[in-house]
Amino acid sequence: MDKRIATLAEAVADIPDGATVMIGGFGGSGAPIELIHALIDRFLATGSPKDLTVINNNAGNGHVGIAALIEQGMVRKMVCSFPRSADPRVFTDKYLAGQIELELVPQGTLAERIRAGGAGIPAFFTPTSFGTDLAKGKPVQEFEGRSYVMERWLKADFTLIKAELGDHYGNLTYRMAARNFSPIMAMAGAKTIVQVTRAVEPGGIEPENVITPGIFVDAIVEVPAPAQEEALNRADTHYPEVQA
Amino acid sequence: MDKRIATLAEAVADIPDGATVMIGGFGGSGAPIELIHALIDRFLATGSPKDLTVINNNAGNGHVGIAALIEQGMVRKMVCSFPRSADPRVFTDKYLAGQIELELVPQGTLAERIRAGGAGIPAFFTPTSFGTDLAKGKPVQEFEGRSYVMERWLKADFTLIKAELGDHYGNLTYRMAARNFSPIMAMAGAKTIVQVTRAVEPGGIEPENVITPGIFVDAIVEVPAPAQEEALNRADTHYPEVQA
Amino acid sequence: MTAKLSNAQIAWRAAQDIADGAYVNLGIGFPEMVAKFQPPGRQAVFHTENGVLGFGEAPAPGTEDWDLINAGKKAITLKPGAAFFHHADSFAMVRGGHLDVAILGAYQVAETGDLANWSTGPKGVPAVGGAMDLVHGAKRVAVLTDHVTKDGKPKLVEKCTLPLTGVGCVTRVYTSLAVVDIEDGHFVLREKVAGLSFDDLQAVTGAKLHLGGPVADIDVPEV
Amino acid sequence: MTAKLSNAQIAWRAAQDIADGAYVNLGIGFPEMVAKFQPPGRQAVFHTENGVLGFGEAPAPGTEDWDLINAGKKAITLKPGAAFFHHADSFAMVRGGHLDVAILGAYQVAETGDLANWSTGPKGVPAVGGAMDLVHGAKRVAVLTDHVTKDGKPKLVEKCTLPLTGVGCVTRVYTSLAVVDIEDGHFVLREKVAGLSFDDLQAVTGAKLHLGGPVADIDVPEV
Repeated sequence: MDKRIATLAEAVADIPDGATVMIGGFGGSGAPIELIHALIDRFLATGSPKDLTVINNNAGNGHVGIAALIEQGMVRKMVCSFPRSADPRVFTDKYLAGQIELELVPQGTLAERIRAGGAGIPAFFTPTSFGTDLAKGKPVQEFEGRSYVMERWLKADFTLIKAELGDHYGNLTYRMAARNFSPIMAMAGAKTIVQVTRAVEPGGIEPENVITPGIFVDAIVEVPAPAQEEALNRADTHYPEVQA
Repeated sequence: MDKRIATLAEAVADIPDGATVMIGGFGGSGAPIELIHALIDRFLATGSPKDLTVINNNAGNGHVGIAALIEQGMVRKMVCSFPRSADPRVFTDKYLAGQIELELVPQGTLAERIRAGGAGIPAFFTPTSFGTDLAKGKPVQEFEGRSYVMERWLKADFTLIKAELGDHYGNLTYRMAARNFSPIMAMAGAKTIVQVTRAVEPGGIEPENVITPGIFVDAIVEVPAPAQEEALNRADTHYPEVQA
Repeated sequence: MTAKLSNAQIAWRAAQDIADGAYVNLGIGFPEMVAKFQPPGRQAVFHTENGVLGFGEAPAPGTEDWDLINAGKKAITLKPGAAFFHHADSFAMVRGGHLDVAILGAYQVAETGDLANWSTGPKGVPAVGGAMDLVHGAKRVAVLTDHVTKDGKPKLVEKCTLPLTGVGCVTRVYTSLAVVDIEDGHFVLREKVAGLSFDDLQAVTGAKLHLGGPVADIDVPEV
Repeated sequence: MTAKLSNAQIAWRAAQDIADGAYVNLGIGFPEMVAKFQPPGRQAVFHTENGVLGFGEAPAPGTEDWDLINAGKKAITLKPGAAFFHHADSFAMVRGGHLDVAILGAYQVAETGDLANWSTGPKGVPAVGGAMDLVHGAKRVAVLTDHVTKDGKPKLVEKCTLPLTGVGCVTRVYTSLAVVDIEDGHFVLREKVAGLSFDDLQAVTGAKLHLGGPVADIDVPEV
């Protein structure tokens, strides 16, 4: 019943080539930088995992985190709502060169599809995107005279997220707006791996203040003082560090 | 921006005949007894509201709360998952006499329909009830070889719930398992009225610990030391009190 | 005729199949007893539909807090590491396949895995609760039941005659006489009470019992 | 030709229509300025898609906390009574009709209320964000925009030629020259900048402007 794992390397050791991976965070807020970099370390050492499908609101910034994952050529496809950003060059270049696929999903539909995946709802109807290019080929149905688009659930083989507190059972809290997609991605991943800034004993989180109950979590690894993507990018950090 | 209302009577003054009303609580845990009794007081004084459709997991216990509402003849129809209980005589008698309608909904489907109502999802698919009497007449669709039933959202004209803390903007917390249906009912009610055990200033609830954000709440009324339905029933309380 | 297992003994037997750390929902009534019989060294996490994960024993009489109850409306206590959540999240756990085991009561179980446990017919007030969600959500759905009805009729049948709770959902049945798996539309006998012959067991079972290997005696203590 | 309103003045004008206590989502970029121009005595509650309700001004440079940002990834601060929530809850607020107003930018708005604001065509990397949800959720969807494109083409049109964000969703347009409502498939002129004639305004508008009563001069201070 103790879901703690000692090292980042062990935490990401089971993710295979071709896996679908949800990664928490909105821009840099909530991005599990250390877990992503552990995945890159494994790839550099072993050549795996590659051909990943990555689900995140964005497509990375600068040269760390998801951008670094893309830069290494580990990602076959991105599923996101907003692949444009201040410095999205890594994704943009690969996309325009036809080296990476993109499934563009409206942000609320992305969130609801992920929640549906976690909640056992294979499909639902939303007004979002009706009449637009993003609804092309999707079933449409009218309810009470209004038209809705049918959307399917999204699930992942693995979910990687960052949380603030995590107890041994995997109960989690999040820091401020770093919460964003992480609670629903925790639900939708067959295996959910969490880097927590502080591991606490069971009982260390008030039962009423638990945001993600441990049933949605498979592994936690403590990473005190995690890097903040925005800060890394303002310092023009590259991962892995470029050798001079 | 101050959603506080001084009295229970004012809080429930606008609920008209024929309204659909969601009422929080699972059994006695979370039942907004004082709001319900304020509604009964209004009915006894004015003859309104009546012909209500009430949505709750159960159909009342003993002779207080929802059971008392039914006993007064104010309820035309119950939507619930479990109208049987330790002392459901009030509902049972009226139901068997054909004096009240029942829409029976599996508990998880009830919860998801309510959440869908609050989230702008007019319909969704669930495996629940497939192949059973409760799926009769409902559309069925196959996804990846498994059959699912299409269910519709549930909304209410009014939602009545009990919360623990409530600030002036309507941000809420709940006490233990009294949370149950209340957060999703708050989302699905066109007007959500909350009895809070303690009203606090904005800032009195940690932003990370808010369970129901104020956007889902229209009115709060402070009811310190609220009655607990289970305790009332153990004391064989009747509402309104039977005159000797 | 051989002695049948008591309800507590059936619950004890079912408890032996629950792994350490499993997330478990126990149906209202007799299945609730399973929690008492967890083997030493194993700790399951119990889920209740009304929004609690990680609850423990009933509180001492007089110390109940009626905001802290289970789906059967009985007072409970919390263990360290418990969590509260709302009903939609609770059934996301159920429907989304996050529970390892649901253990329910039954009126009838069919060899196809169909379960009938919510309605004995059109009379009275119907009530379904969370059973229809549980049977489609948990990774493993097991049933605890007497092997026959009070008037001696089989509860393990070819086809349920009572209204269904779910289609093809049950994978194992713990009865007062046997442990039976459901595989590919067949009842497969795994264990039976000591001294009961296969033929005598088949005689009180409403569908063919198949053999899928050696049949053990159910090894259950007095509880 | 009469002076047109600055972006800040358009935002100022839009801010006057926001009621005290309204729940408001402001699109990334120029619409964000609306928050600065709330009339005295009124306090709206601002929502951002990434899970914050009740945020305030940007923090002083150097004091940013990058876990506390808005949908445009800019650092924000909290007001008392703020709340955090996850993305599915955030878009439940949006899609479920709980926002009073969404104020967005536009490439084109059609007289039918259609909006195009996410894609200028097939080249480059497409990005949609939360706009397609916002246009179908908020009780009132308003647009802030220059009246014409940089090269002088109308942005208020009979039919959008760019990819749509939503169909029939916009109800009011605040431009650099006018305030225009959309009613029953028509642009209805409500206000225009002082000194600009109806005909001159019509000449830079890509669809017929209707009159639904007296047309006021837009009364906007220097801001």
